[in-house]
Amino acid sequence: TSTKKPRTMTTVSAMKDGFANYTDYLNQFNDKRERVVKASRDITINSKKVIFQVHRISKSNREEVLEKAEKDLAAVTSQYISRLVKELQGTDFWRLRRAYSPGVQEYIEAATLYKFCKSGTLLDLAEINATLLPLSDPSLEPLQINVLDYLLGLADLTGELMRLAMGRISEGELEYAENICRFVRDIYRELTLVIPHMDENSEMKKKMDVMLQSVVKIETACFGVHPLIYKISLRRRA
Amino acid sequence: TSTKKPRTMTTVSAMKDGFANYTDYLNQFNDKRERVVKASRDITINSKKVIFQVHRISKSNREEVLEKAEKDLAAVTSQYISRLVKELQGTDFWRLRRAYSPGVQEYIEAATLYKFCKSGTLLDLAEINATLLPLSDPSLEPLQINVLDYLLGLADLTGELMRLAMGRISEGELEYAENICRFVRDIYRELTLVIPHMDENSEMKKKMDVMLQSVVKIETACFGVHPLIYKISLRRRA
Amino acid sequence: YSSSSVEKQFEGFRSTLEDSGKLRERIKAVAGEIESAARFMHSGLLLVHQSRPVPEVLERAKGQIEVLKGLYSNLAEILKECPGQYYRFHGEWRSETQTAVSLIVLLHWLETGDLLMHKETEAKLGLGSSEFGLDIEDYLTGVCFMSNELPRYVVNQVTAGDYDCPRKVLNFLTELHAAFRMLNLRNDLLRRKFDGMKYDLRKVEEVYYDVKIRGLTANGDPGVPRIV
Amino acid sequence: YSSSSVEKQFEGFRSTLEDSGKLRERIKAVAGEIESAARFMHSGLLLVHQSRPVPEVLERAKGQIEVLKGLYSNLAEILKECPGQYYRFHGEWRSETQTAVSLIVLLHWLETGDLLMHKETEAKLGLGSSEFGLDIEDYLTGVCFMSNELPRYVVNQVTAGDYDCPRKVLNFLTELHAAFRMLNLRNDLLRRKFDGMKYDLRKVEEVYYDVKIRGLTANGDPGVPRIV
Amino acid sequence: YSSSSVEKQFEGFRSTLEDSGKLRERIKAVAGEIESAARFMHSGLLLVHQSRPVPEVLERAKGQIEVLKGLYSNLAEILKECPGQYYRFHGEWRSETQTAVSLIVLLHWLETGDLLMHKETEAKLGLGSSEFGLDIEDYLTGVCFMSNELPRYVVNQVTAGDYDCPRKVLNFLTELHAAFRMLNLRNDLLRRKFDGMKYDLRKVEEVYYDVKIRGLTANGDPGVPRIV
Amino acid sequence: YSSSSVEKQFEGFRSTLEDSGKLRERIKAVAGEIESAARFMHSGLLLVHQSRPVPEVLERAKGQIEVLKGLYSNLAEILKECPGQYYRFHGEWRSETQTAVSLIVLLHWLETGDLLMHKETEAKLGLGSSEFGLDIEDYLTGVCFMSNELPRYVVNQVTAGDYDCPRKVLNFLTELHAAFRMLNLRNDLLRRKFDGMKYDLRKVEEVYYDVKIRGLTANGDPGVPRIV
Amino acid sequence: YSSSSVEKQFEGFRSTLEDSGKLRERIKAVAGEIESAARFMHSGLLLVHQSRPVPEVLERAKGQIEVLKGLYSNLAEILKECPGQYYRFHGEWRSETQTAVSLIVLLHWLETGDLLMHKETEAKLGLGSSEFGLDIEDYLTGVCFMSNELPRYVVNQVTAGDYDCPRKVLNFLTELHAAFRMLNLRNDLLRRKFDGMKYDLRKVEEVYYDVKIRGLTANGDPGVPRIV
Amino acid sequence: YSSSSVEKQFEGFRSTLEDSGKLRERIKAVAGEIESAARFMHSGLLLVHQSRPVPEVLERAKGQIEVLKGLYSNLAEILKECPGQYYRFHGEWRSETQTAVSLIVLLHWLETGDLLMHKETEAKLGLGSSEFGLDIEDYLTGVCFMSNELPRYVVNQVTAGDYDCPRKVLNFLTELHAAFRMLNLRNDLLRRKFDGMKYDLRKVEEVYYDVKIRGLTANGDPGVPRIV
Ligand SMILES: [Mn+2]
Ligand SMILES: [Mn+2]
Repeated sequence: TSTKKPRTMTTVSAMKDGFANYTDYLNQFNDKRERVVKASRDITINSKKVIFQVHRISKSNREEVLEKAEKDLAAVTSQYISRLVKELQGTDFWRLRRAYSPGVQEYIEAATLYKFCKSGTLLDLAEINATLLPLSDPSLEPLQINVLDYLLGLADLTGELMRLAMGRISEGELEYAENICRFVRDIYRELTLVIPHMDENSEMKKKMDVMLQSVVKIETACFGVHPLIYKISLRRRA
Repeated sequence: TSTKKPRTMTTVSAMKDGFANYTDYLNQFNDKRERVVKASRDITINSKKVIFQVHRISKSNREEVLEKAEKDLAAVTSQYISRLVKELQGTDFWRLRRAYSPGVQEYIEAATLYKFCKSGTLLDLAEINATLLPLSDPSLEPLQINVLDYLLGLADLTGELMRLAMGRISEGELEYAENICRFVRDIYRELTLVIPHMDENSEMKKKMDVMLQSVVKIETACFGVHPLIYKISLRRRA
Repeated sequence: YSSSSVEKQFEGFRSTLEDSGKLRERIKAVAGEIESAARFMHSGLLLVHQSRPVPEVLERAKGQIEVLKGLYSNLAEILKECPGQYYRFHGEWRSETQTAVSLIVLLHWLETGDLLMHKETEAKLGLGSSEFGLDIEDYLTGVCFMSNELPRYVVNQVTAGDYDCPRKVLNFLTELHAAFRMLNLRNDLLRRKFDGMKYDLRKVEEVYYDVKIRGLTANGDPGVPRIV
Repeated sequence: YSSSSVEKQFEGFRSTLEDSGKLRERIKAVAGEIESAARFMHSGLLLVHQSRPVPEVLERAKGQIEVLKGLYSNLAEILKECPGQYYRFHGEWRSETQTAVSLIVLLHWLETGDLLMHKETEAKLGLGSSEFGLDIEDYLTGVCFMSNELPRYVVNQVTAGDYDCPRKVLNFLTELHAAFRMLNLRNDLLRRKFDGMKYDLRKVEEVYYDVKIRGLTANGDPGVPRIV
Repeated sequence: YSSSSVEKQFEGFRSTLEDSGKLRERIKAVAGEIESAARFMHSGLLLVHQSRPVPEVLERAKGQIEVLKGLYSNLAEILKECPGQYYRFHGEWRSETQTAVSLIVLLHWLETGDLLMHKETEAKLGLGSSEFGLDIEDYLTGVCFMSNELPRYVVNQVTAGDYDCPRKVLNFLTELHAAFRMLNLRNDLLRRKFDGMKYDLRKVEEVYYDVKIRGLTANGDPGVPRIV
Repeated sequence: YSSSSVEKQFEGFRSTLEDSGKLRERIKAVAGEIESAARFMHSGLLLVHQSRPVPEVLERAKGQIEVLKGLYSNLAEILKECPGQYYRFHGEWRSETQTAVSLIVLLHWLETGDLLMHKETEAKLGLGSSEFGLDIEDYLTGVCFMSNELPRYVVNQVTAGDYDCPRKVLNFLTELHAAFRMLNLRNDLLRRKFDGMKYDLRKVEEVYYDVKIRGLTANGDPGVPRIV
Repeated sequence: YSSSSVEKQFEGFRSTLEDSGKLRERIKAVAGEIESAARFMHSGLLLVHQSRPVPEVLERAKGQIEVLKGLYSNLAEILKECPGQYYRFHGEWRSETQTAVSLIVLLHWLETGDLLMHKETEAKLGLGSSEFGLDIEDYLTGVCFMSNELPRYVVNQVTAGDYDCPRKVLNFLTELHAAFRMLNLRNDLLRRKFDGMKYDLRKVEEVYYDVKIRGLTANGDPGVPRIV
Repeated sequence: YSSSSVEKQFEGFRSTLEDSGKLRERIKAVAGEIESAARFMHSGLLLVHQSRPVPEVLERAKGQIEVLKGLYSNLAEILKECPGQYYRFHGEWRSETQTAVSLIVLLHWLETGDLLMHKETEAKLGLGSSEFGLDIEDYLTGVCFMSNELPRYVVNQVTAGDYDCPRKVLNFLTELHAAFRMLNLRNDLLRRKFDGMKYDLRKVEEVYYDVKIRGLTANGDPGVPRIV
């Protein structure tokens, strides 16, 4: 037993040392994950506020509503997205994707919705990533939102566009609604072609089902007011 | 409308004719499936009876129990498996696999259990298939049980062997139990290597989990009686 | 009892199963291509909802049929290596084929207003040889999928000004639904899909009702007074 | 709003995603080989439950470690093509790696009675370069899997006449369990696996209890009177 | 302690259990036929949605009632063999009977505009003897199923130009709904089905609204000004 | 179309449904009392595990049988009001009865070492009239529950020094198990309960061998009468 | 170690638990009566959908408010016996209260066109003492339920010729929806119910446009006072 | 109809809801700390399974009680801000408290062999003021959790040579189980936990049996002859 004991002792201490290292490592990493989750939540909440703001739009207040939305969106970028940028270096960018993805998706949703209302176009991923460049430490690899999160955010955008279309129809802006309808159909069609190439696309598949419902809702709404409401809206304009 | 009507008329009748064909086809096929399912059920019930008969084994009645089991098994083959043979021609063999697979698996279970008790060996698929040859019409492709069903049946065999081992231990036949234990371990080990190559192996995966439990149960039972019961059994024999 | 004979037997099983595993991999690869071609075709056909000129849309979609035909011929070639095992591997191309069928049948309906029958569909896909045919239940499931597209189509056609479309689609769907009811379906996917056809029918009925009650029928059905 | 710019943008996405899809396919292929090598190794190691001479069993299993090493080097090679994306594809080799770790750690324990540490395991797999290492949680999960084998091992060793085995395993597992308790685990797979280790511990305690209460300890522990 | 008495007792149990097993099988077989006859009848009745001449449709459907009657007489015959066990096997024919009731009640409503009473339904099915009657909850559930068909019927009738139909159906459904509300239903299937009747009512109200607001009522209800 | 007849019919339904609702409530109330009496009896019988003098324990438990008898007579009384509906309400007292049976059968076994037969159990509960009997499957399930108590009883009796108990219980359980195997069981719960009986058997076997090894049998504890 | 103190403690627990059990039973009984009174009130209020003269309908429904008030006073009385435990038992009357609130708020709206405030609702139910108030989330959920009735009301009112109703309801609902949007809702049920309100809003909008298109507004039905 | 009053009301709701949301967050934070302290204490107490000197183990664990006390005082402080809402937020600290109770009761039992009473537990946690006490059901659930540790403890103590332990634990558990049986538990978590105690009892009985049958009892219980 005298030869055995020392060996066991060192083994035990090796095990203890090893696990002490693992503990430190996991603690640090979990803390970082927590910070990223928190940042993501803040991004979500504040992006939702931007979306909410955009939905306030009506024929009369377009300019001011969009101006405020733009300001709010810029604040999300500079205050919250920047926190993400600081945390995500090296392999963490992909490792922590689940932790920040919901926030980034909501941010994409807000940014693309604002852009569509402002200029009627689809905000490109490259444009978004360009706005993020100044946030990064120039000495490090800059943070760039990945295609997957962009596409997932875009899928959610459709729901917001549906709400927007309903609002426009209520106010008689049928052409606007029809423009949204075309836009949404195009996005849906393009996504059907991209989806098989996405990593783990079950989330996206669910979103596509919801999306098709949104498209059909917009189309049905356009059908519902056509051509009767249209005349009313003309009468109103007159 | 005069040009349109005739076209529609023919179309409708084409549709009707087509669906009449589809109906016939599906009805015939469903009937065949029903017959196969029924045959499978009969095979299951009667194979279970064979298994039950084998479990009646004890030190005193080995010969007669196995003799009866052999007869029962032969009856299953000639009366029920032969019905399958008649139905399964061409692509139906694979098409109706789900319909007959439970029965065939149970049959494999019964045949291999009987064989193990009789001679302590694993009944080979080739041997089984050889016994099926005389059942087929010589002008047609003979029915041969496929590897997948054989392996699935073998996986179930383990549960029966567990019961067998428990019975043997109760009667003090420890060596017999240990022989079963070795046999079952080998089958388990070999199956772990075959399983990734099996078609749709989720059913097999579930069976493997159950199987491991059976192996551990046999081992624990051997542990539980060792070495104490062993002495008793020696005393008894004396 | 001897371990080694067990080992030898299992050795044989392993090699047999490995061979069919490789076959399956090749089949999967072709099925993946079929899926991709069908998706491409679907994406093109979706344009019919956007009031794009139908003939142009159809022309582009038809090109994909040729691609599909080539892929099915590849599939048939592989299956020749394992005669009689069509249904062993059927699951690998089943849902892809149902989708392909639904698109081809939809395209044909858009062109002619008629239902493309099973044999015709088989022919379009270059199938129908004795060994590798189009499973009838796959064909029927494809037809059900096709019916799912119709309510949306009707809504969009009316919006685009074709007020006679609901009536035509309703006749077609009613007929199709009645034909399906003749089938003695088991409690499986096809049955569930067919049950879903009822909702398509109801939805088209409602659109037709909406159109009629608003007096929008093309030729001014005299029974319904036009208001507004 | 212009359709064509949307189309162009998506064209770009598609080609980017197709590229990483191809990479993933290559990774999957290697992961499949790792799984197969690990399974082979597992099958060999299972023989320790059958009272086969341990050194012989271990020797054969060790051969597989070299195979695994080669496969992980292939994996590392592929990942060099996409720096920083280790965790994007991690899921593809995760469970395979956990299994491999569990086997290597078990083998080492059977040889030495010691726990193979993370760095050592990494080294055995030829990993540890800055870009492609062994994820610590995968290592820990592997260790939990390894612990699952021990109750069965103890039972079979005692049956084979090694009455001192329960004590040794109990000491090892107790130590290991205590070390794990230091970790601050999230509510995930590792946590669940660790929770399962408690049952291994309890089971080994019970075997030890059974052995002791029957007076079967090797060196005749004086505190327990031997009966029978 | 006499073992043979235990054995004898279990021998008795075996034959008792086998007998009731066989009885159940026979009951199931008849229930299957009832289901099939009801499905056939349903298929025929569906034609009322297609503006086919109602009397002809009804005539064909009525034929099935005779078939059903025969089957229920078979069922009653079987149940005579086990007096007092109606509710032991009730689950076997329950849902089939609810469907059958819904069809017979619908047919009667189409013919007369009245609700077929429980006693009358029993009579149509040849039931009502003291031993084998129509369970009241099954009758009520069948009536709920029947109400589910009405919204679709109303929509199709309006499309076909019968603008008075919504009013009639609305009156009928309102009355029926009010009658159901008198019952104090337990929290079971029947309760859920009745809760669903509310949606039928709402849908019919909406159709009636559509018709009225467009001044489409048959006899030009003077209360609603027609505008163009 | 006479609305008053509909109203009248539903008026009738209301009172019928209310009546059967009240009946069910009354049955439930009695079932609750049965449950409570059985719980009380169980609680008393549990003392056999604590080496309390058996006769005293049994005497107290027997008192509860009279209570149960009274309650079943109440139940039978209620069911007389609705002849032929035994199985309609069977679910309300089913599991309570199974528990009661298990206790009465256990008590009888403790007293005599014999299985209480179905007819005898019926008699003890005052049942057995043609209208209200003890369902055979309920009896069998109760017997299975009773068997679940035996392993614990054996362990505690041996601890208390009754070394002949395992043999007696083993004989009893083996016989019972063999008798059950004759049955072709359909019912899920009963089947599962019977499957569980084999674990009871295993456990009792283990204790029997334990005791035998130690030569602890034979020396005839005089306090326990040897039966068989 | 004194067993009697344990026994004494559990004796105490038994009586405490029994007391709170009885309390809960009494609360449940009152909650059941509230449910029944609310159901009765609901049934009466439903007549507003059938063009019955509103004042008469409301008068009858108001009677039930008094009944509810009495029941809530009973509830408050019971809760006085266990100060501080309002939220312990809250689940027992929660959904009943939400229904009651929805009806009272609807009734008030039918009478005045205004939203009944939280404090006012509390007062109508005789609540509002410091100990027993109306939970805010229950009030809000009730308001959501009330909004669900409005689309149907609007449809039926228009059918009955009240063309000004859609405008009034639309104004009311829009305002209400905007007010709700100010809240940062956490609660799942309330959140879902609020989300549902937007469908009510959409439906009412549709009716409003329908009516407007046909120029059916303005001609001021004198029977309905214009509010706002 | 004054919209501003609605707005004002909802403004009030918003602030009320936000306030209670914040309160809940603060409570959750403290509950998290309680959970963490209890986990730490548990980890220390586990050492009793490893034959470490008990007094030392207990001393360290006792330190954590003080930490827990501090945390409960924080909780009480927060709840003072919302009098009468203890049960509104009870769910937030419920399971954490049950764990804490189980540990404190276990520690006390290890020290004294007695059950720590409810009032004493409350005192140890610094609770017991009229406003913030220890819920009785939480205490009882904690006691059940504590009982779950005992079988393992007994096994390990016997292995370590303490043959008197099973008897002591068995007496304690039997007493406790009997005391629990006096309670009339509702069908909830506590009931299920108590049902589980039966298995602890059975396991301890089996260990006691093992020890006795082998004549291992410390003071050589004369009733069991030692054999070799
Ligand atoms: Mn959104
Ligand atoms: Mn089996």
